[in-house]
Amino acid sequence: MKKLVQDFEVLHKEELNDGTFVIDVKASAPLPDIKPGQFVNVLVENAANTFLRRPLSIHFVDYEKNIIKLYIKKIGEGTTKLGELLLGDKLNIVFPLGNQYSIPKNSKTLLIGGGCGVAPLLYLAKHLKDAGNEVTTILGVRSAYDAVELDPYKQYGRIFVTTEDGSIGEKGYPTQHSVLNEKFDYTFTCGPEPMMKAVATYSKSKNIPCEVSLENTMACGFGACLCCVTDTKRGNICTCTEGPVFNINELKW
Amino acid sequence: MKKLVQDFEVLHKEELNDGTFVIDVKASAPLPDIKPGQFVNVLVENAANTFLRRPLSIHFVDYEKNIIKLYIKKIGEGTTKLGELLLGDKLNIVFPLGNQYSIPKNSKTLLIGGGCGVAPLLYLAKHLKDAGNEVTTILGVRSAYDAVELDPYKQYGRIFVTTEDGSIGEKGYPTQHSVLNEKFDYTFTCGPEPMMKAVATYSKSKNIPCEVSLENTMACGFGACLCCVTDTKRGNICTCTEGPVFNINELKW
Amino acid sequence: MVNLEVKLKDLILKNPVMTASGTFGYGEEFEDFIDISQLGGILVKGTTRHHREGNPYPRMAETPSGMLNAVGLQNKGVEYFCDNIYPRINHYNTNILVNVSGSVIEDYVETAAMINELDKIPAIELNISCPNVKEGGMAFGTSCASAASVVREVRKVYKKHLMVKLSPNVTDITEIAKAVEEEGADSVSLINTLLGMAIDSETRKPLLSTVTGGLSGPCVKPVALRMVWQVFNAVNIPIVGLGGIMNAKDAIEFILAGASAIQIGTANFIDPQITVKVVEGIKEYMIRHQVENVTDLIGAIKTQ
Amino acid sequence: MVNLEVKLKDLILKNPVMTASGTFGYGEEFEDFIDISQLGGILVKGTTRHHREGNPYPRMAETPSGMLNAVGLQNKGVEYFCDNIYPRINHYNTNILVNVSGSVIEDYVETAAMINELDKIPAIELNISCPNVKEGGMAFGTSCASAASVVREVRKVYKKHLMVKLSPNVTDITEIAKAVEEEGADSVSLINTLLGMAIDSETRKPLLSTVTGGLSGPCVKPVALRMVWQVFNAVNIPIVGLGGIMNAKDAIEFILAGASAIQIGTANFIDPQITVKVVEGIKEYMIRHQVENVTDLIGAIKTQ
Ligand SMILES: Cc1cc2nc3c(=O)[nH]c(=O)nc-3n(C[C@H](O)[C@H](O)[C@H](O)COP(=O)(O)OP(=O)(O)OC[C@H]3O[C@@H](n4cnc5c(N)ncnc54)[C@H](O)[C@@H]3O)c2cc1C
Ligand SMILES: Cc1cc2nc3c(=O)[nH]c(=O)nc-3n(C[C@H](O)[C@H](O)[C@H](O)COP(=O)(O)OP(=O)(O)OC[C@H]3O[C@@H](n4cnc5c(N)ncnc54)[C@H](O)[C@@H]3O)c2cc1C
Ligand SMILES: Cc1cc2nc3c(=O)[nH]c(=O)nc-3n(C[C@H](O)[C@H](O)[C@H](O)COP(=O)(O)O)c2cc1C
Ligand SMILES: Cc1cc2nc3c(=O)[nH]c(=O)nc-3n(C[C@H](O)[C@H](O)[C@H](O)COP(=O)(O)O)c2cc1C
Ligand code: FES
Ligand code: FES
Repeated sequence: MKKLVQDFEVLHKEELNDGTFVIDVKASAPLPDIKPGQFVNVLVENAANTFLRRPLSIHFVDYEKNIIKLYIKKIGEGTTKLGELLLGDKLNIVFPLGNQYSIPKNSKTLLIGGGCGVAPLLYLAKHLKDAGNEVTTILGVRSAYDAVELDPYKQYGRIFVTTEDGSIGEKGYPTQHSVLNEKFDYTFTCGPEPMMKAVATYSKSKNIPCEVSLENTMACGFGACLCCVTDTKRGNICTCTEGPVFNINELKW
Repeated sequence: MKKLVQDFEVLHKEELNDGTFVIDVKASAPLPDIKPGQFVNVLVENAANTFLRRPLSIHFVDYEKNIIKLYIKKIGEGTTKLGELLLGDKLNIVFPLGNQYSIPKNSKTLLIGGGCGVAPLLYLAKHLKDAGNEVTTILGVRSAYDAVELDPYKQYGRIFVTTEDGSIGEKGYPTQHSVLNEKFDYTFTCGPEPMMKAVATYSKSKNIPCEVSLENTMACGFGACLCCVTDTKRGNICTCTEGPVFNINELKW
Repeated sequence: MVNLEVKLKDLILKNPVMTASGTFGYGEEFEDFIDISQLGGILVKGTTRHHREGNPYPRMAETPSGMLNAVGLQNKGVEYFCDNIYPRINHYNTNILVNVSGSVIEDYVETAAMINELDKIPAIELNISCPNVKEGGMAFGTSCASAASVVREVRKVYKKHLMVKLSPNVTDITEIAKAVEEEGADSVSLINTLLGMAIDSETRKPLLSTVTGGLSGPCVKPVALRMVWQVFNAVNIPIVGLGGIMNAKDAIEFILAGASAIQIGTANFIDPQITVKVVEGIKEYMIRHQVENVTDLIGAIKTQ
Repeated sequence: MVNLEVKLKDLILKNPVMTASGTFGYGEEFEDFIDISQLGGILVKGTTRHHREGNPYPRMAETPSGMLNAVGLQNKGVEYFCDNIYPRINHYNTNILVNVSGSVIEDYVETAAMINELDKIPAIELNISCPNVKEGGMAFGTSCASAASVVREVRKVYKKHLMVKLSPNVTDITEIAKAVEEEGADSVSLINTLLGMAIDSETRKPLLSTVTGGLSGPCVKPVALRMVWQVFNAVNIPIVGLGGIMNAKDAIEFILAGASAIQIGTANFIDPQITVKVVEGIKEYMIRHQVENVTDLIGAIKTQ
């Protein structure tokens, strides 16, 4: 998979609650094959204090329209400036980066996301369904107000929500959802580390494979700087090339 | 004259030719007394490589509308970003800075400007006329295409143009204009140094007072850094506080 | 209520925020913008034994997240300061410190002795680190022996708080810090500017008349912070930290690294009200983090 | 046609643009983005006698116009390089230089000796300036005696072009440069990273696992440029300049200050195609300024 650096055009932007937004960016050339779990590294222009690119998961890919969707939470200057992009603005992107979630066949798969960790799960859900899997997704948010759009997930399987205040869905964390009582063959997760660790514990207790997507501080995103290491059983390895998706067996969790 | 630091609002922007534009910024509080020849120091936000403020002459002041007009030529990142400001954007400004042109009474005054050196002359023309002087202004531009709006000057006196290619007005530099054959009591100039030096030479030959407005690199704009010195007959003195307007007799020209 | 008071030995600051010499004029330049009595202290311009014209123009170049200057200690000399400037500013209800610079030891000593007589000046900052003067200046700050000797001689005539400003242009700043502590410095301030250079590729000329000059602003912050932390682990006298502080967050970082007080320099040019904003910001941080005394933050970085 | 060829003594570069060690992997990471044969040379990752795991995460912090890193020379050791990596990359039609690092002199010597046997490696860059290793590393580059001794020993076993990479964390870089020239270095490259530090004021923790790390990026450019100019005026061997080069204009500035060639580091992370863009930009500059040979620009700054 050849990595590219390209200018994309901002085609659509949708503000969600809680400072998150979804942005559609259009490539000028046909998109290469992009795998679920991969990410892009975007250049934030016009930002006095954002020197390095910002890594963002690929939320969805529309090959027909040549569009990549990004799901972004504003947390600092870089993501805030991205939120200020106007339709028609250009965005320089290095992509596709990283490895991918594995895609089993004809299995019962469980996807658990929290915060902006929901980003890669939509595209993953599509690939899982395409490979004949049954897809169950649980997204954890703080309250109804923060709820993300659930419709897109519905076409690939079942979707559940947990809220910390119980305002919609089940009250609690996604790892406490009652659907976890069912039997699954695989779990896939992305979100805050404590949540992912809870998913890992759950999966270990059920003895099913679990893949997590790690976030850490990256300077390049394509294996050149060695800044993004994760301490694995094989030693320090790069999250940007050998991750961001790891089977929990590889990690020292 | 108390110096202030304030947020202004961009109220109007007009693109002229040759990469110059005039921008109207509105103060939130009534403007203090501003003298012709004074300048502002503006903060350029969202610019990765513009660390310091940018000094700009005060082009005009409308006390009724609480507006300062700036006349800006895009030459680097800072001025280009200013050109990208949208109506309603805020602009943080330190003002009013510097000394001022002297205002004689009931005299024949000649104003010569070139490039973005025309900026302070409009407001000067108004003050000169208000004090009963006869005002003659010559603006030098490269060609008709670059010509600035002349109408505003007309209300304060005579206005002439020179173009380097002769496409409008007289062909040549403003210091070669035929109106210089008339007799004047005072000259005031702002623009490229070679032009100001030519005006100085002309004024000396006619034995009339001449005031020039100097540009140089400034870090603060209000006398704190001592970076902006001009080598005068009195030694190194700050252009931002004891200038930008100097009588040529003070300079080592 | 949070308590912002800090002590540099005998010198009491109502809060840890001071201004950096050469960036705050004599305070007067900022009277329109802020109430100077709200600051912990101000450092006035580098003062020398005799009048200095400074370096020729151009003296300044903008650089990525910073600037170079080559002012070269332009000032009217210590006598002019004592006779003309001091009477004008000694009413400020804050600590006024004079930054004393020189090119030979006698200059430092004579200047310090004269300032010692000024009632309302509780301290001097000995600038052994200015990169912008031909002889002396930085040279004193770049070897232990010469740093020690200038401090030793000044200490003999200067009876109040003696702060020594260190140069970052050295292999091991802790050695210099220890040397000046040994000679009786009451505190150290760091960092002065890093020696840098800028070139205009179009004209092929240096952007400063002196070719090289002093680098300041946020670009130097990581180096400054490292040096404060190193010196904090090496000496027992209080440290005043500076270099690239642009906001309260930066100021807190210096305090956590070991600074008892901080100075704000270049940021004054960009926001002439920044000093009082930083005082406010430190207060807010303390309230948010439930820190009662700002002194609890000094050196409180958790490195384990 | 403009001529971009430069010679570092016997080492011929088709143009002055090289990559900085530790920022360009083994070149392979950039094959998708650029044609590596268009570069004057590439510096591969810091290579040591034995496998190194490097420092624990976190190893990186963004700073104003720059970044800190604390990678700590993670690499699989020189034997792995010779056996596994070298065969994979030795087809590149450019100069491949190996950055040799170590903590004791014997490591440097043994590593250099092994690389000496590799046909397609015309030169090594001796890294006596890495701030990210506990023992050795930078220490060698911060005193004339130790810099000289490591160069002397390596010179005995290494027969090709020996470039020595200098540390900026010194009082006088010209002395170190002269010391390594004296011992037979064929060229010097500068600067390595400045030692810096960053703190998260919210957690009160350092942002790097090692507390301090190496600062790079445009923030260091004024310091790097100054050092290149100082060293240019002090030694007779060619200089490779680096530190904060983000575009062709920056590269030209280093060449004007005295660099025969330049290296691009951190900028590769932000634009993986930057190196070939800089080659193009230098060409355009030469055409615009009617400079026939890029060598005419070396040290061509007009300081009078
Ligand atoms: C592989 C990968 C995929 C990602 N996918 C997404 C995504 O799809 N959507 C999304 O919104 N975000 C995603 N992130 C996180 C995103 O990159 C950061 O939020 C962004 O870089 C923050 O930039 P900023 O300038 O807004 O904030 P900054 O000003 O850089 O940071 C603000 C605060 O957040 C902390 N912080 C910043 N980045 C990280 C990080 N990576 N890990 C932990 N703390 C951090 C900083 O220390 C600081 O305290 C991803 C990160 C990685 C590594
Ligand atoms: C008192 C004063 C009043 C001014 N009034 C006006 C005005 O009314 N309208 C206007 O358009 N401009 C005016 N200027 C000039 C204006 O400040 C500069 O054009 C601006 O700072 C350039 O910023 P930039 O970021 O666009 O360019 P930069 O990227 O900073 O510079 C681009 C190029 O221009 C050169 N340059 C920048 N500033 C100066 C300068 N001051 N003198 C000489 N060369 C310079 C740089 O060296 C560089 O080569 C004034 C300057 C001063 C000191
Ligand atoms: C324009 C200018 C003039 C300076 N003059 C002096 C001086 O006279 N004496 C001195 O000790 N330091 C002087 N400095 C250094 C500052 O006091 C301070 O050490 C340095 O700028 C780093 O802090 P900053 O990054 O907050 O500016 C000067 C700095 C600047 C930018
Ligand atoms: C992530 C990273 C890793 C580095 N690793 C090495 C190294 O292994 N050996 C070395 O000599 N320099 C290393 N350096 C220093 C660079 O080669 C270069 O000297 C420095 O970054 C300054 O150049 P720049 O500002 O263009 O990045 C590293 C720098 C970075 C940012
Ligand atoms: S971010 Fe550079 S190697 Fe992973
Ligand atoms: S610009 Fe700072 S004193 Fe004039």
